[in-house]
Amino acid sequence: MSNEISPSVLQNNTQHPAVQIDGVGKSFSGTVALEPVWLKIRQGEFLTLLGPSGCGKTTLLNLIAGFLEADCGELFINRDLVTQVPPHRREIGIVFQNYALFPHMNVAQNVGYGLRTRHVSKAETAERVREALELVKLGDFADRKPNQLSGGQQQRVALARALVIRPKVLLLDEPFSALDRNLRTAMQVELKEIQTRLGLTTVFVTHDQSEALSMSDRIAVMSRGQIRQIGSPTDIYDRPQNQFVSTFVGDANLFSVTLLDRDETFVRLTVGETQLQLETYQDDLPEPGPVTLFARPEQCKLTQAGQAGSIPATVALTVYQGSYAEVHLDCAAADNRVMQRVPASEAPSAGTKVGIALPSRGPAIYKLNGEVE
Amino acid sequence: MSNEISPSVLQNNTQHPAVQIDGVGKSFSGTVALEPVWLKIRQGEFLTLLGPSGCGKTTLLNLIAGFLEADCGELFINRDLVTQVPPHRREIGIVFQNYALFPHMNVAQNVGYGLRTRHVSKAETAERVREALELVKLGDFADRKPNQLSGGQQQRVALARALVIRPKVLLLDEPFSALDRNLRTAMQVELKEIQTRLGLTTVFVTHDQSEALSMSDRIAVMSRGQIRQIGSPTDIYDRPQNQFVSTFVGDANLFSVTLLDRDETFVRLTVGETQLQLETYQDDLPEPGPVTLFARPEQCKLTQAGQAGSIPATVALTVYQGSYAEVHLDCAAADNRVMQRVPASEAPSAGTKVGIALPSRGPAIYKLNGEVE
Amino acid sequence: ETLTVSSWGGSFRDLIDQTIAKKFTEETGVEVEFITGGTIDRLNQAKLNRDMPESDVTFTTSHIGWLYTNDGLFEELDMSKIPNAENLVEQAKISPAHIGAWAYVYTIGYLPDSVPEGMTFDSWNDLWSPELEGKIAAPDFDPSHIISVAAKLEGVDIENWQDASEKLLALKPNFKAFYTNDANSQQLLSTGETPVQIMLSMNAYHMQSEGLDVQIAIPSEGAVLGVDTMGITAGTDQEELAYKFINAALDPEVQAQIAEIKKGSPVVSNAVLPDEIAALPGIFTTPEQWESETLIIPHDLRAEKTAEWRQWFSENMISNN
Amino acid sequence: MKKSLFDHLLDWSGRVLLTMILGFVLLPFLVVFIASFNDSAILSFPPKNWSLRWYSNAIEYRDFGKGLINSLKVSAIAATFAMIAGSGFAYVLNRYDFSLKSLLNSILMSPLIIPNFTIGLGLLILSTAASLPRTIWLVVAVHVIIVLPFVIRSVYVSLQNFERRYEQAAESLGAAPLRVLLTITLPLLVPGLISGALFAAILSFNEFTASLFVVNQGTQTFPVAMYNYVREYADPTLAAVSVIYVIAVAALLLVVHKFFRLEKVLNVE
Amino acid sequence: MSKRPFLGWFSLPSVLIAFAIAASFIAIVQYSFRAYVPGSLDPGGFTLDNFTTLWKTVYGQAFLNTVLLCLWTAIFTLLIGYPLAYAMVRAQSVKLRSAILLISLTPLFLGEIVRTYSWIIVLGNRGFVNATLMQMGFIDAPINFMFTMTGVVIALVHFTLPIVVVMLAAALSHIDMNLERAATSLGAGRVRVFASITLPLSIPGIAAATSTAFAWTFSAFATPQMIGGGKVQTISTLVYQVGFASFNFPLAASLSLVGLLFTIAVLAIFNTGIRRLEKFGAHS
Ligand SMILES: Nc1ncnc2c1ncn2[C@@H]1O[C@H](COP(=O)(O)OP(=O)(O)OP(=O)(O)O)[C@@H](O)[C@H]1O
Ligand SMILES: Nc1ncnc2c1ncn2[C@@H]1O[C@H](COP(=O)(O)OP(=O)(O)OP(=O)(O)O)[C@@H](O)[C@H]1O
Ligand SMILES: NCCCCNCCCN
Ligand SMILES: [Mg+2]
Ligand SMILES: [Mg+2]
Repeated sequence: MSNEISPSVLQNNTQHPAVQIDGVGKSFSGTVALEPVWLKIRQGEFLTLLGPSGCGKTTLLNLIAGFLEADCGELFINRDLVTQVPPHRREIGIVFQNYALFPHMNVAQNVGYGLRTRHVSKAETAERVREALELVKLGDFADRKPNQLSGGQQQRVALARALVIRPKVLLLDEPFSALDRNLRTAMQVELKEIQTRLGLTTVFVTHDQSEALSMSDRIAVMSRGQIRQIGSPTDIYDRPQNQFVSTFVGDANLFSVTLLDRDETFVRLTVGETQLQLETYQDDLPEPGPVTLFARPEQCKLTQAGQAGSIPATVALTVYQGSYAEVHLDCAAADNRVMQRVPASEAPSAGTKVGIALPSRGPAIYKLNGEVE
Repeated sequence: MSNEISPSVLQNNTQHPAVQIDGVGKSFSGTVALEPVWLKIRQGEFLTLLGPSGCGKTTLLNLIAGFLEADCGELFINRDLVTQVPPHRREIGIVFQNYALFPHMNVAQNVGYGLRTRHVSKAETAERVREALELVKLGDFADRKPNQLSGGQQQRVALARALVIRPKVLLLDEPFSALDRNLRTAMQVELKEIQTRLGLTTVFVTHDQSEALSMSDRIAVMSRGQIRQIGSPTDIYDRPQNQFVSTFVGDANLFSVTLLDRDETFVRLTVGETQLQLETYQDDLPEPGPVTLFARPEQCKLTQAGQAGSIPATVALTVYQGSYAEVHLDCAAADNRVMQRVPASEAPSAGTKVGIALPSRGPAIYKLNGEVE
Repeated sequence: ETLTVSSWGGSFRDLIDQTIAKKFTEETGVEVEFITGGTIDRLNQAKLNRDMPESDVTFTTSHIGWLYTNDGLFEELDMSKIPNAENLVEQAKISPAHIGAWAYVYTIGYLPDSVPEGMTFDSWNDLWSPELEGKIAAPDFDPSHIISVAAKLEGVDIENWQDASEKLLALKPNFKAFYTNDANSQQLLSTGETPVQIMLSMNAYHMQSEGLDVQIAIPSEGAVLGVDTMGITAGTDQEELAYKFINAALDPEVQAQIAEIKKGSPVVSNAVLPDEIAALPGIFTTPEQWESETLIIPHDLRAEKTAEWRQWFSENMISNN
Repeated sequence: MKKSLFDHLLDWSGRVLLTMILGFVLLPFLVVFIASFNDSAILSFPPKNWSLRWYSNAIEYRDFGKGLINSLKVSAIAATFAMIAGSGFAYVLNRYDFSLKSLLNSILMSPLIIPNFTIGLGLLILSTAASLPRTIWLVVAVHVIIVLPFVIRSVYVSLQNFERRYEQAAESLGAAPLRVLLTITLPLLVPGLISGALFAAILSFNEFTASLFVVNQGTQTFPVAMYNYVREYADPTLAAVSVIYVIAVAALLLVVHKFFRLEKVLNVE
Repeated sequence: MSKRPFLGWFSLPSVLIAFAIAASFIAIVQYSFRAYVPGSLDPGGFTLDNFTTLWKTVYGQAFLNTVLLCLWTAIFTLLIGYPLAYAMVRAQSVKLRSAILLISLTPLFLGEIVRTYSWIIVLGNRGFVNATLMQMGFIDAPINFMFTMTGVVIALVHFTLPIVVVMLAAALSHIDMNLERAATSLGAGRVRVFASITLPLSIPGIAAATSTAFAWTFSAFATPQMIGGGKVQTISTLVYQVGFASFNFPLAASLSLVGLLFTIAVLAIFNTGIRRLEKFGAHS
């Protein structure tokens, strides 16, 4: 099967987006589930919708699939306007959370379902089902019923069922949320490998930031029905454009600082008594005055107390985490406790006075309690 | 309240264990949920039962609480044989997952429930409830119903309810598993602080290894109804006594090596072509011959290919995780893929040939496919 | 203190309540209570409760009254305690233990606009007309009317009714339904379900009063006379009151009221009726009328044969349609 | 979503079908509504004259009044008994294993498949054989037997969904079993118990077939009184009764729907 | 410690009730083997006469009628109830769903008499349907519904509909919507989704609803009595008639007993049949 799909996908891998969403929005009886959204998904891209519960991820996915009718806007799949096309003619493949395998059909019947609806001949159906099951390494399970499969096997059947119809777009709604950590990791790797191999345009929904970071070509971080930032995983993690993204994705240390001024490459600011000069990637900065500075734990460093350029802090407690220890610090200049990771053996004990060194480049500066400018 | 409890607990902090479990086991209609277990829990100790789903954690907790009747063995709480004592006379405090606050009572009534059952006078009940709520910083919430509280507040009410009766032992069954990541971390810290302050003997059930490592005095790692290892978090993490513990707690890289010989401090072995000499903490080692060597990712190091003493490996894929990247390596000498963490910016691309340096001390050596000797 | 009367439910109970019981209560100050049910049901119940009778006075149909009497469920009547019985017509003196309360006929009632044009039922034979296929109803609780009619039409003695069974079976196609009680009969008629019925004259009059265009035919062979009777339940401890009740029933004014309200024929000769009521078919005010307009089945024979007729009828006429 | 002609046809035929079915459900009530205002005792459509005489007749007719009172008594008592016996048994069923448990369960549940007339006949025979008088208690006994399975089922479901941890928490706080029962289990089961009792009361109030076998003149229930009325009178009084009945039930359900959401009560969401 | 607190007290009332049920069942079995003594409530000696009597046509006909009634009622109730339940669960508008729910539920709480009486007024020769059709000139003579199987079935369908709808709706509402969506995404149109997913998955609900409909119809008395008017005799009407017109309790008991055994047999056969059917959906 893979032999057949990949080339066609590759041929399509031209200029036009696989999915184009133009101002699509949706309300349910008054409450806005999704504000109008503009988004282009590239051919063969793995795009993740990431956000907290209720932020509109499933709604957006259902709009793409056609299970919901948009209040406004237009939707294109491979240049075709599909806003008015019913779901069963959109040629999308879907894998649901909990997989939604048909419980009354065995594995082969599940996988073959989409081919039977397309009136593919019996022989060809059998052949393609076999190939698809090979692809997900379930060749021997054709006769099992879904309730005779493990979670991971069910997930692969769901994937095979979605892939066998050679969909233009693959949609996945939190497919791993029911799995335990080990299986989850294994499944992530498998899905990513198959997706890459077939060059499948994929929209993936999750609320797990680590899953999003590890699998995606691009991530759309959502909150309250809006896309708050779209970009590659490193964009999102290293250059979050607002406080929401910075704290939702990864750990964030937030310091209260006073912005003095900036030039082409540097900003100058004071943190408590300490004056600092940092390189920044931001084009727009807030007005000089009190602002919030954001830095990842791994961007900062724990230093000796009083070291030049460091911000004074006191160890509140250390938390053993096996491969490392978390050091939680009370720091006059920080809004909340500051967290740093150190090798477990080097963890200072509670009460120790230390310093925190900010990175010379990288951290972001936001308006107080607010968004990046 | 804290003033009253702490001294009594401290007085009790003598030789005899707070809980002593002598060969207690339990089966449900034929299937063994818990093999006979021997365990002593020290006065004031925070002991965690850690293990995968279905391993018998809740069963053991329920046996201590008296909600289940043991098939065999004896149970002592503060030297008293309680095997035949019903739960309501065991003087234990329990905090459940989702807290099990009585939904038809307000916060004060919930907290006061255990005092009313003890026929404590109204005035004293009111006073002790007030103190307990102060302790968990919920003095102003006495009149609220549970459904008017946030998850974190509910958790604190549940804690106050369990503490106000001055239990001999505090039992907690996955109290945080329903919380989101941020709240969970905050609650862990709070619980640990109160437990330490009151010196409460505590048995804590979780399947989250990071939670276990960060909170416990000792951890009992369980699987399939058995305790596989008991020890301090560092014992468990750094000196796992068998392959199950090593892989369940933290990440583990497992190499197939040939054990040559050992002396007082060193073992000598060959990994593929490479010959190595390592310090070991193990007293018992398997017979010389093919064995499994176990090392944590942070004990190993990624080196240039061909560096002396390093094992050759090829990068299979790198997985971006924000604060770091996971490098998955194919390595002829390893049973599975080997994983190493590196700063995200330093992640080598797939296909790169590298070396893996084993630590000079620390790794454990197991029999093939098996347990430590 | 109350007197308990066993009677049919519905409009018959109401009738007794409004006329006889009213008079009785006026005279004695004693209230009347009813227990109600179908004719046969009450007979059975009376048998079962013979040791602890539920009622003091029982109303029932003349021939079923014989069953009560023969079974010792009625007390023999001391006519001297019923002064009003002096004027009782002969046909109402059924047995030493039960006497008539009112009379009526079972005859043909029909809806003129639902039967073939011009059909008038001058003879019972008209019921056999093929044009009436699936249009007729008769009571399922008492087949004696149609059996005696068939016997008469075939010229056989009622004792040998079996000889008329061919004739009876020939009528089978014309039956649509068999009603189970008086209300049922009225419903079947008023809904046009069965536009032709062998029915109780009193019910037909009631339907007329409700505005239904129902005609009551008295065929030349005569209509089947029926007498509803009263008896005193054996073992009652209210015997004196029971006599007073029966006497009240035979009061000429009460009898006139019964005729007026429900078009039951008086059973005493001294009741005075308005002319238009006296003229109605099924109401007899003269001895000649009692003779000429009626087809009389001997009560005791009817009592004896009822069970046999019912069984034959339900097995051969009712079932399997 | 733009739909194909086929989809439109499907939608429209669905709508027509639904309307027809709802029409079928409602038809008798609409018709009975019209008929109840017909001045004549003779049925005719459309009625020629209108009046309320059947309503006043319905209200004045003694047997209805007595029947109503009997039914209210019987259903209140039967629901209470069934509630006590049923919730006790549901508890035992849910919590314990004991010998004869499944036999007991089968017997108590059997009225779900035993026809009501058989139950009525059985108790009639039994009471006659035992020379018990046909009092209202016999009617109550029949009703308890008939509604008990429904109560057991509904309480059992509540118990299955019941969070055992509330009880365990109470126990751990020192509450003895009886105290746990009174302060935790019962209060938390109250909604389930109330809806179970309500359902039992409604079922009992409407029970007809089995009652017919065991009532007498004095103990006849409302449905039996209605049945007897139809057997004894050919007028539309019962139409008036039906209209009042339908309106009362619909109003009751609407209120229940407002407060409890029927979808939830019936487990159809 | 008492390991099973309350066991005794809590089961005592139901044990007593179970005894009553068992006793009345035994009474029925016992009576059905006893002779009828006319005019006495006490039965005579042991005999098999009652069962031989049951071979008579009247009774055979009643059995046949009952079976046919149950069958037709179940079929039509399903055909009507399924779309209704479907609409109740799946209708887009909350208001419509509530309306459907209330409309289909109200009859459940109206009892047999009110509903049967209403149908008499609808179906009679001068009833609503015939009057309307005749006034509109569609028919010359009234259509016979009363005293026919058709009439009884119509009323019985109406009688069993609510409980069937509630049971079907419960089954339908528990089908995961994502299954239907998955089928849609795989290219199945609405009819196919219904036939290959929704319908097969609701078969357990259909089975439960059908057996309940069967039990209700079997038990129905007022409807066949009032609408069948003696022309459509069923086991229930016969039991009443035999029991109360001739007070022949032994015969009534044997009728009841055979009826009950019959119900159990039919439900058993039906349930095995359904289990077969459940496997069937997979191939569509
Ligand atoms: N059918 C509906 N009717 C009313 N509100 C809805 C409906 N579906 C979704 N919503 C609301 O729209 C918002 C977005 O819902 P959506 O399911 O898209 O969230 P989500 O991001 O997928 O969340 P989760 O991670 O919990 O699945 C939520 O507030 C939700 O309550
Ligand atoms: N009441 C019971 N009847 C039968 N088996 C049971 C019962 N309770 C537990 N078990 C079985 O005993 C084993 C241990 O169960 P237990 O609840 O102690 O696991 P656990 O470690 O708490 O798991 P989890 O993390 O999922 O809560 C499981 O296999 C479980 O299926
Ligand atoms: N089985 C019911 C009989 C009802 C007959 N009523 C007749 C009244 C005659 N006066
Ligand atoms: Mg979602
Ligand atoms: Mg557990």
